[in-house]
Amino acid sequence: MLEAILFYILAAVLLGMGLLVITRTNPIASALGLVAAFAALAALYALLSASLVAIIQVLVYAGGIMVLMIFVIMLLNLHPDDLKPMKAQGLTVVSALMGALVVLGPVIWVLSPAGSQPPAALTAGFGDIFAVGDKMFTGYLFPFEMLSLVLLTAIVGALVLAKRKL
Amino acid sequence: MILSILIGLPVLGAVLAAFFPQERAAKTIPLLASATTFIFSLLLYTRFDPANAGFQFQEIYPLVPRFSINYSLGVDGLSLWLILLTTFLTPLVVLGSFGAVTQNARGYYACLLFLEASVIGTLAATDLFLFYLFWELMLIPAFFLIGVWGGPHRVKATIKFVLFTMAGSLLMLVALIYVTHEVRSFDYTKVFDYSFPQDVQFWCFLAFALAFLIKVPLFPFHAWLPDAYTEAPAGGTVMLSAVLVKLGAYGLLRFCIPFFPYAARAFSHWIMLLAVAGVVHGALMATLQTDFKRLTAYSSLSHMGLITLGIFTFSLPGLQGGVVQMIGHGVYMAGIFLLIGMLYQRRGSHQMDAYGGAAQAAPLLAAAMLWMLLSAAGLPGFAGFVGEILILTSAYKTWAFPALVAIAGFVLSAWYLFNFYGKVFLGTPKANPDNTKTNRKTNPKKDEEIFLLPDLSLSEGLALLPLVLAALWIGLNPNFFMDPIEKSLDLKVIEKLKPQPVMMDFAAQQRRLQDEMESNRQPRKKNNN
Amino acid sequence: MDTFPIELTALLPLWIVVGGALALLLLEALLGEEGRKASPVLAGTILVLALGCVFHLLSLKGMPGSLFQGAVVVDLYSLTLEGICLLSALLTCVFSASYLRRERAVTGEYYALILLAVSGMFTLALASDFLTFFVGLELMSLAAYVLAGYLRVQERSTEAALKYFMLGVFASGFLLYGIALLYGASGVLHFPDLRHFLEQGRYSSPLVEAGAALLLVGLGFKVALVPFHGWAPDVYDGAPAPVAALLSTGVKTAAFGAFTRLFAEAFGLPGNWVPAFAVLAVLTMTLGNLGALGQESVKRMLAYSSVAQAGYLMVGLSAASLAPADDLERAVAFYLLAYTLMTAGAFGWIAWAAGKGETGTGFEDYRGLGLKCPWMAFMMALFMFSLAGMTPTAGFFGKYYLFKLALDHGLLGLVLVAVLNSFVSAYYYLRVVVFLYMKPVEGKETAGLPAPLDLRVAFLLCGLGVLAAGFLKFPF
Amino acid sequence: MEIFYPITPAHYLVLSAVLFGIGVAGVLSRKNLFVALMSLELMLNAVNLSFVTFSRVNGDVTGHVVVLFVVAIAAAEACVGLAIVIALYRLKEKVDLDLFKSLQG
Repeated sequence: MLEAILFYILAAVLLGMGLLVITRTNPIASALGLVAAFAALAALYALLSASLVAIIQVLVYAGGIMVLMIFVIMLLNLHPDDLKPMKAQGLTVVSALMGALVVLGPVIWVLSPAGSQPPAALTAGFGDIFAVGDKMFTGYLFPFEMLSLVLLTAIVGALVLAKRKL
Repeated sequence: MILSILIGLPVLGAVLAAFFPQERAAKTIPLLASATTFIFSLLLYTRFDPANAGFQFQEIYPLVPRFSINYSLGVDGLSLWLILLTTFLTPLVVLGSFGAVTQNARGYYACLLFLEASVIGTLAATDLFLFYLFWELMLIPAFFLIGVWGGPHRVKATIKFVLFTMAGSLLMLVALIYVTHEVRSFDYTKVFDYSFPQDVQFWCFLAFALAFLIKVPLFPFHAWLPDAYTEAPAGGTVMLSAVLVKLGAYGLLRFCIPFFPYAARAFSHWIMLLAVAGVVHGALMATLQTDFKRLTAYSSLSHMGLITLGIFTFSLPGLQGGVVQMIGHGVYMAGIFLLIGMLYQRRGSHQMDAYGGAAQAAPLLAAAMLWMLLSAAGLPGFAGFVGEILILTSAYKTWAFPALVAIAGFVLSAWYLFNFYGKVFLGTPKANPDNTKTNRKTNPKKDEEIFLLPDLSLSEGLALLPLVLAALWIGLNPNFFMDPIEKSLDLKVIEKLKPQPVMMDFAAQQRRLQDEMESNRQPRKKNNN
Repeated sequence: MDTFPIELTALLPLWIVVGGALALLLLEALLGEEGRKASPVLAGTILVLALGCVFHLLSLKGMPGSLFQGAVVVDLYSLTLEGICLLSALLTCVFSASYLRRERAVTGEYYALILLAVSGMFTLALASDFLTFFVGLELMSLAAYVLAGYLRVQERSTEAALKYFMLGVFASGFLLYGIALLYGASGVLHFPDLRHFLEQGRYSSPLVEAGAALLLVGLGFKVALVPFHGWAPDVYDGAPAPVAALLSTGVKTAAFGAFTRLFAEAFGLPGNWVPAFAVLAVLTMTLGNLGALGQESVKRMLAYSSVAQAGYLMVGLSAASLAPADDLERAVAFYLLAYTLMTAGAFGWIAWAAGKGETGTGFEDYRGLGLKCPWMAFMMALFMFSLAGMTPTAGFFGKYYLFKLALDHGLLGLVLVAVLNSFVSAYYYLRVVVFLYMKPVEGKETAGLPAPLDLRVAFLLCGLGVLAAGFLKFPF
Repeated sequence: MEIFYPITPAHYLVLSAVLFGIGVAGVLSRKNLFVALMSLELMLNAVNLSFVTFSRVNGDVTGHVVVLFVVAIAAAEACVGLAIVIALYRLKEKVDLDLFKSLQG
C-alpha cells in the first residue's frame, strides 16, 4: 500500500514537472521543473530497488547536467523578448501526448507479460554498487572503455564549437 | 587471343589519343589504331570455319569467380560479319572526321575508339553478364559523342538516346538476373540449351525484346532516333546508324529468339506488323522532311524495320537476307552520313533549300552520294538489293500482307531519296547562306566564293572509296557473305524455333542441372587437396 | 603469423585510431601552430597504418569471432566494414587538407574528431551487443555533429550541426526505447542471445515487435530512410563538403553495416520484416530520387541522392529474413564500398570545385568545366556514371548484387520499382555531366581551378577504385 | 480498481511511456532550443525508467548498467548541444529554432 501511495505521488510529480518543462516560456522555469522531475525519477528508481542508479541520477543529472544547462542559460543572458511564448502549438503537444498514450501505454499494459507476472525474487544486494560494478567491468568492459572516448569527444567538440577563435 | 586483341587495340588507341600531348598526333594515333584493328580482324575471316556452327576463337578467364562470371569471348556466324563491319567502318569514320572535328579532337577520337571496343566486346561476349557489361558500356562514349560534338539541340538528343536505351536495358537486366538464376549459369550455351517454362518465356522475352527493339528501333520505340541521328556529329551518326542499331537486331538473333522460342513464335506476328508500320512510318516521315539529315534518319528507320521483318520470318532466306541487309545498310548508311557531314562542313546547313546544283561544284562528292543512294534504294547490283529481295520474298511466303505493305514503303523510299538528290545536287547553284545579303555588305566577296562548295579532299576521298567498293561488292557477290553464316543461323536460330516434340519436365531439368553442378564441384575439390 | 592473434591484436586497428586521436590532440596542445600543419599528414598516416592493419587481419586465417565476453565480434564482415570506414575517413582527410587551408580553418582538433568518429564507426561495426552498439553510435554521432558545425562562422554549417544534433538525439531516444523493450522481453543484450531467445519461440508478447519497430525508426533516422530523412538533405548540404563526404559515406557505412548485422543476425525471423522493409525501400528510393530531380545545387542533389542510395540498400535488406546472413552481408558490404568510393569522391569533388566559402555548388557553376580541367571533370563524370549504376563501374556491380539478392528471393515487384528508380536517377546524374561537357560557357571565361597533387592522387585512386572494384576479389 | 492497485511493473512502464510522449511533444512543439534540449533529456530519462523497471522484472542488473551508460552519454550530448547553442547565439543573438531557415527547401 505504501508503495502504491508513493508511486502515485511520484508519478504525479514526474508528469506534472514534465509538462511544466515543455510549457514554460522562461527556460529557467523549465530547468527547475526538470530538476524536480529528475528528483522524482530518482525516488522511483529507489522504489524499484535500484539504489546506485538513484544516487547517480541525483548526482549527475540534477547536480551536473542541470547546473551546466542553467549556467549556459544565465551566460547567454537572453532578453525576455527573445523568448517567444508557445504559439498555437498546443495542438501538437496534445496530439503527441495522445499518440504516446494511445500507442505505447496500452501496448505495454495489455501485452507485456511483465504486467501480469510477479517480478522475480531479488538476490541480496540487487542494484547496489557491487552488483552493478561487477557487471559493468566484466561483460561490458569494452563499451565502458569506449564510453571514455564519448566523453573525450564531447569535451573536444564543445571546445571546437564554443571557443572564440577557430 | 584474337578477340581480346581486337577489343584491346582500340582501347589502347583511345588511351594514347587522349593522353598524347600534341593535337596533331591525335589524328594519326586513332587512324593507326583503328586501321590496325581492321587488318587484324581480317584474321577472323581467314581463320573462320564455316562448317562449325559453334563459337570459334574462344577465350575463357574467370572475371568474378564467386558468382562464376567469366570473361568469355567467341565468334560464330551471327557475329562474324558485324564485328568485321565495325572494324571496317571505324577507320573510315576516323578518316572522314579529319576535317569535321576541330574542337577537342582528342576526346572525340578517344570516344570513337572506345565505342568501337565496346561494340566488339558486345558482339564477341559469350557470357551473359559480360555481354551486359559491354552493352551498357556503349552508352557512355555514345553519350559523349552526341552530346559534346553534336548540333544545336544535342543535349536533348543525347539525354533522350541514353534514357531510352537505359530503360530497355534495365528491364533486360532484371530478366537476365532471373534467367541466370534459373539456369544457375551465365554461360551462353548453358542458357541456350535450357528450355524455360512458357510463362517465364513470355515475360523474359518481352523484357529482352524491349531492350533490343528500342535499339533497332522498332516503330513505337523510335522516338530517340531522329533527334539522335540529326544532332550527332557525322562520325557519331555513322556509328549509330551503321553499327549501334545493328546490335539490336543482333541481340534478337542471339538471345531473344533462341532463348525464348515459344514466346518468339507467339509474338512474331505482332512484331512483323510493327516492323512494317516502322517501314511505312519512316518512309512517310522522310518524304515530309526539309532537313536532309533528318530525312536520311527516317529512311534508316524504315530500312531497319525491314531487317526486323526479315528476322521474324524465321526462315533461313529471311534471316540471311536480314544479315546481308545489316551489312549493306551499314555500308551505305555510313557512306550517306559521311557525305552529309562533308556537305555540312562546307555549308553549315542540313536544309535542302540551302543547296542546289552541288553536282556542278563538286562532281566527285555528287557521284559518291548518287552511288550510295542507289544502294540504299535497292537497285540491283548494289548493296541494298539482295537483302531486300530475300527479306521481301520470304516475308511474302510467311505472311503476304506485311510484305506487300513493305514493298509499298520501299517504292516511296526511292522517291524521297532521289528527291533529296535532285534538290541538293541538281538544278541551279545556290549561294552559301553564310555569305548572302546581310553578310555581303560587311564582308564583300566575289561571286565564286559565294557559291563555293569544294570537292572531296584526299582524306575524304580515301574514306569514301572503300565504302563505294564495298557497296558494289555486297551487291555483286552476296554469297560471299551468306555462306559462312548459314550453318550458324540454321542451327542456332531456326533449329531452336521448331516446336519441341517433347517438352522436358521442368523439375527434371532442375535436378539434372544440380547434379551437374555437384559433379563439377567435386573434382575441383580434389584438385585443391 | 598465420592464424589469428588474441583479443587485443584483433582490435589493433581500433587501438591505432584511438591512439592517433589522442596524439593529434597532444600535438595541437603542445606544438600549437607547428602541430596544426603536421596534423593532416599525421592523421593520414594513422589511417593508412590502420588500413594496412585491417588488410593484414583480413588475410589471416581463422577469425576469432566474439571477444570481450561477446561485446564485439571480429569477423570478415566487421573487418570489411572497418576497411570501408577507413577509406572514407582517409578520403575525407585528403579532401579536407586543401579545403581547410582555403577556408583558413586548420586545427588539429578537426582531424582528431575525424579519428574519434572513426573509432565510433569501428565500435559500431564490431558491436555484438546493444550496449556496445549504442555507445559506438553515440561516439560516432557526437563527433559527426561537431564536424558538421565545424565552420561555425558560417551560418549554414552551424545550422546543419543543430539540425543534425536535434534529430540525431531524437532518434537515439527511439532507438534506446526499442532496446529497452527488447531487453524487457528477452532479458539479454547480446545479439546471439537475442536470436537464441527468439528461435526458442518462448516469447508471447509483441514487445519484441514493438521494440524492433522502434529500433527501426531510430535507425531509420540515423541512416535517413524516408519518412525519417527530413534532416539529411539540409545537413549534407549545410555541412562543409569534405565533412558531408564523411557523413554520407563513413557514418552511413557503419550505421548501415550494423543495421544489417542486427537484422540479419539478431532477428533472423523468416518473412517478418519483408513488408516493412520493402515499404521503406520503395519510399526511400522514390522520394529521394524525386527530391534530387528538382535540385539546382549539385551538392544538394548529392544529398538527396544519398537518401535514394539508402533505398537501394533497403532493397537488399528486404531479403534480410529470407537470405542467408552471409549473402546479405556480402552484398551490403560491397554496395557500401562502391557507394563510399563514388559518393565520397563526388562530395570531395564539390569541396574542390565550389571555391572559397562553397559559393559555387550549382549546376550552372560547372558549365564548361570539362574543357578547362578535363581530368578532374572526367572523375566527376565517372562518379556520376557510377551513381547512375552504369557499367562497368562499382555502382553497377553494387546494385546488381543487391537486386540479385532480392530477386533470387522472389521480390520481383520491389526490384522492378528499384530499376525504375535507377532509371529516373540517371537523368539527374547525367545532368551533371551535361553541364560539365555539353553546355557552352556563357559570360566571362574563368580560369581552370588548380588542383593540388594530393587531391589529384585521391581522385585518381577513387576513380580507379570505381572502375576496378567490381572485378577485384572481395574479402568474403 | 484492479488496474490501479496493486502496483505492477506495468505501471512503471506506462509512466515511462507517458513521460517519453511528453518529451517527444516538447521536442516537436517547442522552438526554444533550451526547452528542446530539456525535452530530449526527458525522453532519455523515460527510457531509463523502462530499463530500471525491466531490470527489476528480470532480476538482472544489466539494465542498471545501461542506465549508467545512458546518463554519461546524455551528459556528453548536453555538452555538445549547449556548445552548438552557444555557437548559434554568437551568430544570431537568438536561440529560436524558427530563425534558422536558410537551409530549407
